[in-house]
Amino acid sequence: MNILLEHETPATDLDQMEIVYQRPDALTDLATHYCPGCSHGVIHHLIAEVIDELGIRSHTIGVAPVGCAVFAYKYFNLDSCEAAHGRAPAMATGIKRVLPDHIVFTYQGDGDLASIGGNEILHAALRGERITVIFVNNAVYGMTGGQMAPTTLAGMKTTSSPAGRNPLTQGYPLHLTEMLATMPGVAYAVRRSMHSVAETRKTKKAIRHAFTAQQQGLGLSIVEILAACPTNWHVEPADALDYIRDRMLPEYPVGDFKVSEGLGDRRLGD
Amino acid sequence: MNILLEHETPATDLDQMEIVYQRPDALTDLATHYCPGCSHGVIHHLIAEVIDELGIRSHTIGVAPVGCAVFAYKYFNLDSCEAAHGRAPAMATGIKRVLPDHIVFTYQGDGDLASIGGNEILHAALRGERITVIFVNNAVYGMTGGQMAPTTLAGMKTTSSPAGRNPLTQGYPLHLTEMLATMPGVAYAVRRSMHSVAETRKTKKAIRHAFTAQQQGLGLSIVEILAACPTNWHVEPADALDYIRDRMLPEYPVGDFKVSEGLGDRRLGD
Amino acid sequence: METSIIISGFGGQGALFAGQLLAYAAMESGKEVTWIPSYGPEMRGGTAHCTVVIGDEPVGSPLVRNPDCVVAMNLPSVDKYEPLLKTQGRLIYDSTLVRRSLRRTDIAGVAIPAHDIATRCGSQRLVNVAMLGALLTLCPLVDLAAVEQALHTHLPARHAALLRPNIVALHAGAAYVKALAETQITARG
Amino acid sequence: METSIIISGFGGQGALFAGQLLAYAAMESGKEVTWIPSYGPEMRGGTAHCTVVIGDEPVGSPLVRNPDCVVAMNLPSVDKYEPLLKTQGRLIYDSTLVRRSLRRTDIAGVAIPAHDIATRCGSQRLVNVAMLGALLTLCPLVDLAAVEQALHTHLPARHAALLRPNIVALHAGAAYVKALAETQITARG
Amino acid sequence: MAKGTVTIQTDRCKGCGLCIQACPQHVLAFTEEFNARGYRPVQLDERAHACTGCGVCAVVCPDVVFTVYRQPARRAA
Amino acid sequence: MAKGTVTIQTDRCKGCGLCIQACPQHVLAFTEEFNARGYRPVQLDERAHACTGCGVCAVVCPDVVFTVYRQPARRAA
Amino acid sequence: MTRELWKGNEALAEAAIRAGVDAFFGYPITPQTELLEYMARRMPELGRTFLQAESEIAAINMVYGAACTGVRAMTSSSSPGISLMQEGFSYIAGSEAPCVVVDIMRGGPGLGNIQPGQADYFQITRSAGHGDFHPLVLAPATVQEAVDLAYISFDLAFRYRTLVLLAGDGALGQMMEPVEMPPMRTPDATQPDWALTGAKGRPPRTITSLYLDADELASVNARLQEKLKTIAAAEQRWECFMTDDADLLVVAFGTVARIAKSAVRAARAAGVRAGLFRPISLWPYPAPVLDGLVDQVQGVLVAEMNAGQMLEDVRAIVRGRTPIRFLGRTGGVIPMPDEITNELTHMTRVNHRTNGAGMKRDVE
Amino acid sequence: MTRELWKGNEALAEAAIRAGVDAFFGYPITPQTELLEYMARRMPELGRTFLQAESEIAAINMVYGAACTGVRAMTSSSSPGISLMQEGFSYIAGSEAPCVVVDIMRGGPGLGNIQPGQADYFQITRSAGHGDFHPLVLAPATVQEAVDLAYISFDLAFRYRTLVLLAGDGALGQMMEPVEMPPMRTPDATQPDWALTGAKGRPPRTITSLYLDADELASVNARLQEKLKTIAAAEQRWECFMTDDADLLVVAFGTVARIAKSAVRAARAAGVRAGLFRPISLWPYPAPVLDGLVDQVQGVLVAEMNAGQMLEDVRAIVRGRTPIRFLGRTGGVIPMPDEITNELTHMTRVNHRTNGAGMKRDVE
Ligand SMILES: Cc1ncc(C[n+]2csc(CCOP(=O)(O)OP(=O)(O)O)c2C)c(N)n1
Ligand SMILES: Cc1ncc(C[n+]2csc(CCOP(=O)(O)OP(=O)(O)O)c2C)c(N)n1
Ligand code: SF4
Ligand code: SF4
Ligand code: SF4
Ligand code: SF4
Ligand code: SF4
Ligand code: SF4
Ligand SMILES: [Mg+2]
Ligand SMILES: [Mg+2]
Repeated sequence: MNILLEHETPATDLDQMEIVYQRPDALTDLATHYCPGCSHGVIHHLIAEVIDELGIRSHTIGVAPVGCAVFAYKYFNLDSCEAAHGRAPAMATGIKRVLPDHIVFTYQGDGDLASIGGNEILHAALRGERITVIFVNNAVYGMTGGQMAPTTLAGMKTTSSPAGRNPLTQGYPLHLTEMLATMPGVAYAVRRSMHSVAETRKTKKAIRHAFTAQQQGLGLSIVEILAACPTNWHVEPADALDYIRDRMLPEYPVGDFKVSEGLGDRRLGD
Repeated sequence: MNILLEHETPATDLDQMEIVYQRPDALTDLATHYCPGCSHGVIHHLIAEVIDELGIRSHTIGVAPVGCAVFAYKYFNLDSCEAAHGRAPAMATGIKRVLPDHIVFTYQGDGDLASIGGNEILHAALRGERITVIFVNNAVYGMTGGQMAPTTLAGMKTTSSPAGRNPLTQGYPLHLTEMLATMPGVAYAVRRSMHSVAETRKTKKAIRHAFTAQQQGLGLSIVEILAACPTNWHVEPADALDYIRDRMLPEYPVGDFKVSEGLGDRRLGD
Repeated sequence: METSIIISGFGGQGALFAGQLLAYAAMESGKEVTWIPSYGPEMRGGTAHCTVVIGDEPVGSPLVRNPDCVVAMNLPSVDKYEPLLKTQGRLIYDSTLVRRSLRRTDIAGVAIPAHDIATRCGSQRLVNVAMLGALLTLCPLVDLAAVEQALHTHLPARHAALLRPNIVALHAGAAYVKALAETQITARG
Repeated sequence: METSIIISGFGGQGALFAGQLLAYAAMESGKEVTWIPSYGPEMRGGTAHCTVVIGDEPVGSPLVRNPDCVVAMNLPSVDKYEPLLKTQGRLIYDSTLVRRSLRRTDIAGVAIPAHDIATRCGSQRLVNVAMLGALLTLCPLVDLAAVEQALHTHLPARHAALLRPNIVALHAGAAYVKALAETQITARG
Repeated sequence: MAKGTVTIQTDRCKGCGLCIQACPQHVLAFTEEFNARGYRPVQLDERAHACTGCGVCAVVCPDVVFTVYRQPARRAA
Repeated sequence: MAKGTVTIQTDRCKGCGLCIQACPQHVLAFTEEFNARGYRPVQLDERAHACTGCGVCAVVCPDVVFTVYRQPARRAA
Repeated sequence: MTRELWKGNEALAEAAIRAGVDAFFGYPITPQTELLEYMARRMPELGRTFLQAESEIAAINMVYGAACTGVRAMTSSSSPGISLMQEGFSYIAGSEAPCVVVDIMRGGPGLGNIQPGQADYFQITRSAGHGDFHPLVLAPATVQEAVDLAYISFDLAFRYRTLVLLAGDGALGQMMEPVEMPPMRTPDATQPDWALTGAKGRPPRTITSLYLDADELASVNARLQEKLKTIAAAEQRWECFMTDDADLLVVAFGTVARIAKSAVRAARAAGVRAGLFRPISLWPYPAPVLDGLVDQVQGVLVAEMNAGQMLEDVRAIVRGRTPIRFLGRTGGVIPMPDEITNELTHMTRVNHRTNGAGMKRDVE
Repeated sequence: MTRELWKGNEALAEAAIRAGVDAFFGYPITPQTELLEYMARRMPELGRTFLQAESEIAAINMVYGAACTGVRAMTSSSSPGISLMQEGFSYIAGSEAPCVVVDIMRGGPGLGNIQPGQADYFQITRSAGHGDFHPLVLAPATVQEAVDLAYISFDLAFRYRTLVLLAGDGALGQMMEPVEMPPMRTPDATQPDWALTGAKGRPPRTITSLYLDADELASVNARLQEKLKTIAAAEQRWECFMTDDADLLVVAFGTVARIAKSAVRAARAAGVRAGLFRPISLWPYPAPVLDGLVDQVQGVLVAEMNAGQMLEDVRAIVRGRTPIRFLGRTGGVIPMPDEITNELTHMTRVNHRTNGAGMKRDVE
């Protein structure tokens, strides 16, 4: 067995061709620490593409969570910082309030956002902070090794619900995005999924709408994304996508729970 | 001017009469520290009557908040404790989980429950803790002298929103009870008001239902009560009741947001 | 030399404001001064008091255990502070509200019908300033003129109409004590 | 005397379990022992290793800077630990995955075709135990029988079918080293 | 004879007036005197006999100062 | 000539196989070799010419290893 | 300059405003609330940022966020709220965001009460959260000093990229005293070269406290420790009052120190040569000065509104060279000048070590 | 008894279970998580209470609530989570609820990393929140000792109505070592006379930390301080290793102490008469024993996985009588035995005071 060269180059003559997909500017050139098949990498990619497309990289500030995406600040090629566990919306509030013309987004897992950080997102939403929240729901605590999250499915076995989550004692799966959508301060609240190419493309669009909502000063925008954690689900990456489709979607249907009018008029067409 | 005697006794011969209202057993004989006309006193009274009527005093445990009702543990004639600011639902969870056959209730203000304690109530509700939450919404931080609460009305002047609450920067009034009602773990979630005798009587009924829901193990029960804080509203006690009716009710309509079926069948008739 | 004054009454009687007036007047008179309220859980009602310490050097403790002077606007205040006053301390109390006589013989107690004086000046709410006038006549810590000045500067704008009545009450309180002194100041209240 | 062993490989190659087997075997043989994993942010993939320290007295540090023995299941592990090994230390590595030769001359390096041995015993996943067998032949810290016993007791129930193949691989690894020794043990890998 | 009456723990009354406003029979009024806590408490006024013992005052009073009495219902005989 | 093609940064590939499964033309496959991080990376297989440059692989790859090329659209002339 | 009567809490707020604070995030708590309320009024008038946070945890993390952009951000609270900020403090220390926090201490532990206290000494000078760091802690004794220290607090915070904690107590926060306010500063527009302002025309910047590699984190810590050393050397502040010829030394800070001043004067009047050593910076503790004084005196009296926290620092400095006596008051009780004077007189009478009752005690 | 190989975190959990813990509330955090996961499996099997809380704040307040009913309640976390529990600790101290908390420390400040650390020393021994109190802090050095201390932790918590903190580090939590597990205890059914169990046939009980009246809170504090004195007198724990004839003394706790033991052996082998003083109780610190050893030695080496926290305690005890040298490691770096041995050899060579680089330094 041999170590491969850095790049595997195809036979075809590349000079004749146009580049149609390449690493976005808004990503640094670092390899990620994510497990094989982890959705975090894809979601980073989508966000970076949106930032490039909107041309906002140089006045965007990212706030990384505590969770597997803790190093997001290394992977995004823009100014960013690392919040305490669950406090990204508060940190983003602090930033946005003093830099109202900048674009500020948080990137948070379900443990970070929906468990320990429940109050910070609730109140950021209540206040209608003009920030964008990318909420990566993989139904477990990835980083700490697969414990139950508030979004863990009923019956799902995790290292802290070894008999399967019993909603009667451990709670029902939390539909945070729907709840946030009820608040006037929220401009855009949708759920998307990573289980197929088509859905991934829709996720990207939603991310673009979310940033646009912020650009328009409409309020808080949140995109919940059903994401794969093959490692802690103990399945192969490809099967993890099916798991999203077959297990997560029934509990967490994708959908637009709130699309503020200002945004809807101009943007939802595409 | 003279100091009056402790009791003003009427001329009528009391021996001939039946007592129809008297201090409930579940209240101690202490005078409260509340301001004149403060709803906290009335609500204490209602809870105590319900506890007496249900005959649960000797296995009920109360959890007092940080807020004007911080001394609730002195006024209720039952085992009780004093939680850290906002953490009453967590403390009550700890108690109920080890004493599942006891009745556990928290008594919390809007600052305590809806501001600093938002995450604790969210997750207690999610888990469907079999506890009862009495949520006294007076739209301000009473104890600390009238600062803005998450439930403060739009435009309302407080010491920390001296220009009147501006929803665009300080948030829209929070409808927490409605949000909690969306969770399967919540068995009973209603809003009541203290602005009239009739409404006060309905409040008492709701409190009874809430305790009954707990007795039946149906999930978390919460009664939000629109309450007067004449002091920080800077109005006379009687006008404070009108303020509830005219100002608070339009934003916070009374209503049953969730009445679990088990409870509805048996109880809502009365 | 430091002189400490406690002004005490029911919440809403204006004890804290009277203390602030005194503190402003002292500062404008070039003295060192501190003012500190009692602050408790009760928002309205209950007993409220403040402590003012006036001195020539920077004030040490803004709080005192044994005050030099007490202005007591109700009975609980007399009950509380009579035992705490320094020997030879001054206790001014509202004889309209406090009907009992003082117990200590080693203090100078002065009963003034502050309620009546205030009512005569136009409002029950002037009790605090009337008593302040009385205090400053008994213990000339600052000139009444300095208090008048403080009233001019610090009476909240929404109470502008009460400025004159306040000044009248201040002097009425003072006049009452002066008249009393001219007859006799007893060591018993 | 303490002997420290680092077992290192890609995540999923079973380095940690091999270390635990060694620790169990040491304990059952009446030795003092510690086992400690490296734990990092990567859940899968990346390099995982554990350190086992075996001694006659209670073990001091469960972590070591310069180990006595290293079992390297991939190239990055060789890269990382070759420089750190104690002088005269033992480095056992999988020659199937590691094609380069060792650089140090003051250590004893043994290349074993663990991948091939494992495959022959029935599964690629037996590499870890094959290499453990090799290690224990090179440095007889505990009897192979003790490891066998540990496998009996600690192989997770869901892998019961792998018990025999594991034991076979253990001995196959040992046999390879023994055969090598009978010919020659070089000080260079 | 009055249909009902109340006793009032006046030392506890904070003079908020809620009972006065709520009493359907308008039989409650403030005293002229202050109690030890500096409030003017409530008393039955000269129309005390009109009290029905309805208990409304007890329901609205934040300081739980009322005990309410009622004439026992006469058996129809 | 192929309609499109891809370059693959194989040292970054973690062998998750998502691209292989997603590629509509089924032109991707694992190599036999391992990369420095211990994964078997992906390569264009012998049917590489069938690649359309659709970019699906780039969309699904968590490790952003693909650069996708496409034949410029010919002007209808 | 004109003297005005200012309430401690409001004076602190106004001084911070004049020092150029750009953003305030806070949560009400007695006896600090007037500071927040003052900010709620004034900051919007000046076009600056005021936001009432949902909790102290949110407040400190908002401050953290704002500070990352290079603006002057602050919060204020009182003891229980300061406990809740400990994780935030630790992140701020780890990522070297310059922030100012006011702590108007009250009685503890737990909910305790709202009276003055000094029992946060440990949690602000020692740990202030997990990991190795110390905020720069300044403890004013008068409203004027509170103003003066608040006025320089952002300079210190930015000079060292550190957390500056202004530590007062309920008495300082609630009292009014004559103050000369410093002039309004025109905010400095230059942005620090670490601030997150958008990666326009420059490489991106990141602010983090995460260093997974042990050696890397160790070297970050080494740098932080170096910085602390620099601060320790440069930022000691103290006052010596009548110490020149003192036989007995009172050591006290904040409100207790101003009370002790009266006590020292009274003791002098009674023929006892007492002096006062007042640390103004609680961290760094002005140890060398105290160390120098110790050899000269026959005894040290430590007075605090706690059960003996700064006492530990004093003991470590005194190193057994002279007897230490401790006068502690807890629960919001303020020691009175005569109590301190009595202790001093007591100390002149006994030159052997005795044990006082309750929280008066001879320490060594 | 049989020896089994146990991972530190799981051994702590099992020992608590055998000691009769009734309820566990916790939140995952590396390097402590296995403790929580073990509880998640075992507690329900035994019909006891396990609940994953939404945060460390909720966890400690659930523990607080459960403890108020008189049951044995515990939680566990690591440094950032311990910071978040400071307010809860203070309430627990103020209301004297007996609780057990495990802290498996990691590198800080801030998010730091997940490697072993000892930099919570200050925040668990000193403040642990606002107000005057100290938890009883026990620091095991081996998995066996972790088990033994966990086994008695509830006895201590209930005897004194105090918070007991078991302080380990990532190495202790993650390592496996042979252990003899103590037998399962049959839980004691008698309910304490302060527990909230429902006011049936007795006057109601209340548990609070609020005492608005200053004098009342002062007297509560006086009682708490008396209790702390009792604990300080009765609960000091330590180990002396080869100290009898030692010329040089290493002072270290937890993981560093076990490493120091190897170093002491090595130093002895090299002819240096070294010994180890290992505090097991970090609060109360076993000061008298150390005090006694100081006069006998020519120097003290303090070794810690922090920038010098216990060092302050040692300095206060040594009081300048002998030179102190400090070896500190931060960021998750563990000092190796030979580094400690080197320091010891260095100390024998120089009997004057020098300043080492970085975090090696001569303190006095
Ligand atoms: C205060 C605090 N508590 C706990 C942790 C440990 N911790 C790190 S990440 C994490 C959960 C992450 O889960 P999630 O937010 O779902 O992100 P994922 O890893 O699944 O992407 C936890 C509990 C911490 N670092 N800080
Ligand atoms: C951690 C903490 N933060 C803040 C406070 C101060 N505080 C006491 S009560 C209160 C708000 C109370 O408001 P609410 O819950 O609405 O009750 P109300 O007094 O209106 O009944 C606050 C902020 C505290 N005691 N502890
Ligand atoms: S543990 Fe799960 S969420 Fe974390 S990197 Fe691995 S796959 Fe992704
Ligand atoms: S401040 Fe308001 S809530 Fe508090 S006691 Fe007074 S009236 Fe009631
Ligand atoms: S019982 Fe009814 S009628 Fe009688 S005083 Fe009360 S409210 Fe009035
Ligand atoms: S309602 Fe109660 S407190 Fe208010 S005035 Fe009537 S009797 Fe007094
Ligand atoms: S560009 Fe399309 S066809 Fe070509 S490899 Fe990628 S997915 Fe397959
Ligand atoms: S999707 Fe990316 S990482 Fe996964 S196998 Fe394909 S190229 Fe490799
Ligand atoms: Mg997750
Ligand atoms: Mg309120």
